[in-house]
Amino acid sequence: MNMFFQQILNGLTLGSIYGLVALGLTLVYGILHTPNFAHGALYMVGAFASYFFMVDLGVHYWIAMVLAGFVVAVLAVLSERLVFHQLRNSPPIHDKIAAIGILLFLEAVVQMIWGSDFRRMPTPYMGILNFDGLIIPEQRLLIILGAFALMIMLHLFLRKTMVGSTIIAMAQNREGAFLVGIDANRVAMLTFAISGFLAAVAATLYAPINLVYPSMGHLVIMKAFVIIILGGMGSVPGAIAGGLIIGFAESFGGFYISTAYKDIIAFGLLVVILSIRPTGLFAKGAH
Amino acid sequence: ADDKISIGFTGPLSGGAALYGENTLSGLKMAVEEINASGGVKFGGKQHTLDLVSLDDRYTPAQAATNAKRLVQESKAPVVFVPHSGGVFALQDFNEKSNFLLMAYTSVPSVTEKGNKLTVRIPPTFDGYVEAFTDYAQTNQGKKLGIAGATHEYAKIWTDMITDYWKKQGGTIVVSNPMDYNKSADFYTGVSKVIAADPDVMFVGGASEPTGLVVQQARQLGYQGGFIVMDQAKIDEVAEVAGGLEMVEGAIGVMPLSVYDTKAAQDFVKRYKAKFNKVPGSEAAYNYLALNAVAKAMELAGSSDPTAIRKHLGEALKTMDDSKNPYEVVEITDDGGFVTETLLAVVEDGKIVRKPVEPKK
Amino acid sequence: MYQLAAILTGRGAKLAALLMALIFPLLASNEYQVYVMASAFVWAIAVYGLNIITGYCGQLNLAHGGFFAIGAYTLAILTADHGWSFWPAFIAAAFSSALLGFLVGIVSLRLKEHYFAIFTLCVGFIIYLLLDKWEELTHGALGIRDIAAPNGLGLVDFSETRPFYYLVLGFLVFAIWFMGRLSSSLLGRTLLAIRNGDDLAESLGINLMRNKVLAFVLSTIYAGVAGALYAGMVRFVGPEEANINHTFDMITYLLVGGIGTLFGPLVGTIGIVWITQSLQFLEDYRMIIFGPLLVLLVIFMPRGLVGSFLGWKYRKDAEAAQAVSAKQDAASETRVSSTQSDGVNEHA
Amino acid sequence: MLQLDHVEVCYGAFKALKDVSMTVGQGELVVLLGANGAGKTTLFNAISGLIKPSAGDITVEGQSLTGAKPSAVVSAGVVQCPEGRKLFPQMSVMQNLLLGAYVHRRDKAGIQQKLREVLELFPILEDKKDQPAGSLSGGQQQMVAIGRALMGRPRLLLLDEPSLGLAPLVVKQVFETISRINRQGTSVLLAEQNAFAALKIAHRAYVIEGGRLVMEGDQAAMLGNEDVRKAYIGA
Amino acid sequence: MLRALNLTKMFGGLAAIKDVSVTFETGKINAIIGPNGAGKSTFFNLVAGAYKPTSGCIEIDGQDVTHLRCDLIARLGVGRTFQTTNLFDQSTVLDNLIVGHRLRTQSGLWDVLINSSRLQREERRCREKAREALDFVGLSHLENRVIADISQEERKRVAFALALATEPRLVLLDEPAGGVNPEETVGLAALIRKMVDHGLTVCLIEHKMDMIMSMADKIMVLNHGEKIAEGTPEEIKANPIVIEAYLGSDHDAAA
Ligand SMILES: Nc1ncnc2c1ncn2[C@@H]1O[C@H](COP(=O)(O)OP(=O)(O)OP(=O)(O)O)[C@@H](O)[C@H]1O
Ligand SMILES: Nc1ncnc2c1ncn2[C@@H]1O[C@H](COP(=O)(O)OP(=O)(O)OP(=O)(O)O)[C@@H](O)[C@H]1O
Ligand SMILES: [Mg+2]
Ligand SMILES: [Mg+2]
Repeated sequence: MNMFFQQILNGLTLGSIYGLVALGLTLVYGILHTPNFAHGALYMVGAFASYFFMVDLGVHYWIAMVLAGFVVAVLAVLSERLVFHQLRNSPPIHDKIAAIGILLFLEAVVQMIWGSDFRRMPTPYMGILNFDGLIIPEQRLLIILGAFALMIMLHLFLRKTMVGSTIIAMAQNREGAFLVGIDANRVAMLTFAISGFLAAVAATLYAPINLVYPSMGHLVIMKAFVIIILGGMGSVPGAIAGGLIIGFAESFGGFYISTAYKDIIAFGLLVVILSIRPTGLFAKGAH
Repeated sequence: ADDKISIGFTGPLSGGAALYGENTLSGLKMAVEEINASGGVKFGGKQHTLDLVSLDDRYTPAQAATNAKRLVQESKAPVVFVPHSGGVFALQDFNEKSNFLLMAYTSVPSVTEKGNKLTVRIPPTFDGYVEAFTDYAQTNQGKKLGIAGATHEYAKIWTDMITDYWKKQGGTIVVSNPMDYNKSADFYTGVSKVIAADPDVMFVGGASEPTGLVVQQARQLGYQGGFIVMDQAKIDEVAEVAGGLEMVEGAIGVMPLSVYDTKAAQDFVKRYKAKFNKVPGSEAAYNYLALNAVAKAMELAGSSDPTAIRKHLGEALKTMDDSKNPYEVVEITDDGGFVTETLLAVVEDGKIVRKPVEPKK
Repeated sequence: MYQLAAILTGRGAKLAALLMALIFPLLASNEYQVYVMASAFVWAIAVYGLNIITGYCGQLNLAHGGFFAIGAYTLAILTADHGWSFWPAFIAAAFSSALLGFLVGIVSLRLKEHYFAIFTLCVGFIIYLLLDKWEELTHGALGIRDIAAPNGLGLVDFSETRPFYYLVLGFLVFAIWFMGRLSSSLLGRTLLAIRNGDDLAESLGINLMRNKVLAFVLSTIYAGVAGALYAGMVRFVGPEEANINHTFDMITYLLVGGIGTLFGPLVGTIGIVWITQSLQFLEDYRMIIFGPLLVLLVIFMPRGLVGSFLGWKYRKDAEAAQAVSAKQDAASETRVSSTQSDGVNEHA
Repeated sequence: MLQLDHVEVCYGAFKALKDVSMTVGQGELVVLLGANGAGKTTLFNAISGLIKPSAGDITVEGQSLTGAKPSAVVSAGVVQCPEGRKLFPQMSVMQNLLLGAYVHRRDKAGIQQKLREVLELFPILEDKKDQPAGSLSGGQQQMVAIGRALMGRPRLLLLDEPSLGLAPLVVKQVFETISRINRQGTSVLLAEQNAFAALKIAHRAYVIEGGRLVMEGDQAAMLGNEDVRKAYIGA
Repeated sequence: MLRALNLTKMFGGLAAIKDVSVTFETGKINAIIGPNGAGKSTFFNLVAGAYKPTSGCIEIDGQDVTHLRCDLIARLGVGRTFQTTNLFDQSTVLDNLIVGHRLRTQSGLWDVLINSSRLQREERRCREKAREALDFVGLSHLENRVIADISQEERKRVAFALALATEPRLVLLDEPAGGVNPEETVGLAALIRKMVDHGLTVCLIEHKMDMIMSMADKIMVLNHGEKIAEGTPEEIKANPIVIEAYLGSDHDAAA
């Protein structure tokens, strides 16, 4: 019985992390119009950055998180300026390849600096809450609360503020955005910064219950792709819902069906859903 | 110049398995530097320095094969070290024809079972551990085993062997739920599934760090029993990740090099730490001793011919300097496997304790 | 320079290239170089397949490496576990990847653009997971060894590197020849029309699904054949063959060479394979160089080596034409030169 | 208001605009006539800052805007309603209109006021205000585009073929609207193929051919000109 | 030739076409006019099979085509152009056109492999057909120009030629004169006339009233998805409902 709630908790944890990563991806998709394959590397760099701040500089967890967020945001903006901005008129496949180039580069740099060891990130929240047999480590609770708070804030930002809707406008028509006086470059940079920041925060939230290593972004980013497809590319609520769907599919599938096949369950789910609904679960009618 | 002998290495130096590849390589590097510092390999009246040539194969067999051809043909390496079974299998396809000694760092038994004359298996096969761990756990902890090991090739063979032997000794497997230790985002689901079956002993193990996470999460979820830790993970490292030795109370595993009481091992650990600033794992130690044995065998054979090296390896292991042999390997089987004494360690009262192993027939 | 370009695109150049390929093993200083070249050829065959579906038909297929692995595994399982000899298993390998390609194609090709790309990304990953987990069939992470080498019918021994090189060369030449045929045929034009736009193509009475599936299946056959040759060359396969990195590699080869061109896949593959080999000495630093290199290439030479070359030649052609008819309106001439040629022009 | 001096624009090696000098006076409605590909859109995009001129100067009310960013141009009161509309297809009609007022985003009351005016002008948009702009028909989208431009409270409005694909009734309305906007004090530069209707509301006109201004004149002169009639009005 | 019966198309809650029944006769110019958003393009999409009707049926020469796929309808002889023309920008005019006749050919993969005589024959025929169509629209001299280099009006003509290369019996033209100046519009009108003289049935959407009124044999007027009038140009011009909904009281705006 408690095992059931345990899986719900677990699904929520995974779903929140996936959702955060997918959110950044979905936002940048709006600007680039292509999935940013380098996003997983930003996530990974985020984890290493907070590790560096916490372990090497002895900074507090929350401050490390924010600092890492800024570092990765800057990195994301750089990648936009130096690479994606240059490629804005190329066919989409070129962006993808360039993103792969960035990914290879970042991984290699991190490996050169920190080596490829598994690292363990500390957290001040080591406690474990026990609600009548339902076990909730504090860090996991923090992940869920933190992720949802961020998601709601982002949603409000995009819907309710003018700056937010410029991001959406840019996504839909670049020149149109120029012509109403939106500084498109600034919006693009802002979007990349947000996406990088989210990736770093997700990584910092998650790293203490996992390990930090150069290839840690691979599977997470694959899942994030699945999520933005499920949720409809460019859709913020879709990314959150998609994150939870995959999180729950994994925890329940892993528990009640097979842990070894849990990844197949996630990816298989996508294949099945797309076979039935070719534009994802939450796609809007218009095109 | 003919007084230089190339030693080849192909292994993962980038990508997900890079850490493993680098650990392996570090043992070889250390051996080469020490040998060269002491005047190189002496035979035929000359001093030959060793030149370690390492190539990245990203863990792929095909790239390993390409690398090996390059090492043998361009660098004229008589010996090639490979730390993964896929690469070993790919190389066994042509190593006899191309005439190089394949130093395989993998305990997959089939590496030496096919009668390849130029293959040496560096680590011992692990059947000794399987038996010793099982016997100890069944006597001291209970008969219900829950499997929560990793899924890579090595772990898979381990899982199969322990499953068989555990049942043969009268135990039951209450749940078998292997997990991908290298890629998994989270072990909570898998671990809770194993705990739900209420085992007395849990079989865990992949690389030390993820193993530590698995152990930690099992304890968080209220698991009280013991662990059988597959030999790839080192109990000391596992404990560090899991949050202290008390978390791994009751864990059964191989003796970590760091608590080895022999002088050779202690010395090795000290030298390694000084050089690489971290504690060596068995990958480093085994490859270190293997390369030293190869160097010794060259001296004994008076040549760097692969067949000759292979022929003198047994003698080399017996006669080589103890300080170069942290694991006290003293024998090589006819089909090319190193033999070591099985050592067993258990965590008792927050300490790693060595336990005697009754030799079996 | 321009004359040189004319020579390079002429029929003579192709014969010369073939001749070079034929005598390469004699020039190579050792077997390793021949081996690398042979493996480059194997990859090139797979990249040609990718060129059909992605370059000509415009659908970015990220499961290509998966189909490659299917070909390799089919051959491996049939020869190593079921005792088939190489050639029947080879045909079965092409067939099984085609069959799977067909099944995946009829589902995935209903999706558009990025949806298709990510769908196939997932298909590729599922293939990887299945190869890794379905132990009864694939031996899981252990992989399959003792795969048969191509059967030389007692005449040649294809487990030797040089004969194998010629065998692969034969397949490669056929693959390119067929590709050239295809792209200049009505069928090729049909695929290009689809790449240009679904709606228009459909209004011209082109059956989208049928043609896309055909292109997809064709591409998977290329992948399957390449995979089978690979298995026959390395004689060991493991689940990592289906790693997404292989697909990325192939896309890189295609892009570097020139997407949608006839010789791009060949130039790109051979070029990068050799560059990767020669960057080996950099070890971990390799990707630090290679990553930015890739980015620079995509930014500054977006149409790849062959594509850029053809574009340049096309401009020169136009200038030459201009010299002949000097009376033309200046504006329209420079216009011609500013337009971009495409793979299509190569065969037009 | 607007002044162009010897402006030149290149696409690669191709000169799309050659030595263009023109003015639009305060409160004037100027029509730019030209066949397809003559360079009308290019000229507009150069003014709006979407492309950089390779030579020449563009000034608005004495302030140089040569090579300025599009956002700076809009802030200076020069707003374009582009050819091809360039709407935000998945955003609602309302959001599209509101974003038109991006540079005035702090002035909430002004925005509401302007919004009422626009909806009055195109009542059908009121019904469709929550629909995604992309699902509207071609003509309706054109209305959104004009509306969005008006939301930017232009002092100089650039209209690139606003009648393209519109029903006659609507075309008439659009031209009336343009004329009204102009009478209320906004200067307008209008590119049109529908020369007759455009000239009827214009003060002056330029004719552009092959990237060069070839003719200039006031309304009467243009309407009376035989070449203009033949080429742009038909019969 | 073309008959629609109680045709309805819903987009969500919106009826883009509502219960429209109409018959277009062979060899005539049939025009569809109506305010923006009336459902004209939607009607074309239904006829061409790009959309499936919510209810009602469509017949071509007595054959029910309501549920046929787009490409099969094209094969039955329905050619079309789009409101916005998209052609293959980077290849030549002729190359763009060759594929137009593809639907009348059979050769497949196998023919490519063995380079069959059928394939060669068919390729020749496609090329001839493309030249023929190009000649028909009067652009033979542009054969080898790249599409990106030709003018808007020439593109419209190439789009016509592409539709013609499919050997249609019925052509659907969606605003063929949109964005084309008056002089060129006259040329396009003549071309449309020429198509009809060659036995084609033309169905035309246009906002340029003088063109419609001088050319059409029959006009259907749509408003809010409904057919509000149908008849000859004279009847339509005089129809008060049409004037109210579409033309405006004095429609001199278009001269
Ligand atoms: N991005 C571009 N690259 C190259 N040439 C271009 C580009 N945009 C426009 N041109 C060319 O510049 C010339 C002027 O084009 P422009 O779009 O300004 O004409 P226009 O008068 O607006 O025509 P229309 O009436 O069709 O809108 C044309 O010959 C066109 O082909
Ligand atoms: N795919 C679609 N999804 C939702 N609504 C649509 C879709 N296509 C068209 N509509 C709606 O159907 C109605 C009819 O559109 P249609 O494009 O047929 O108009 P039209 O008569 O061609 O107009 P125009 O002359 O402006 O091109 C419009 O209100 C439009 O918003
Ligand atoms: Mg224009
Ligand atoms: Mg329409």
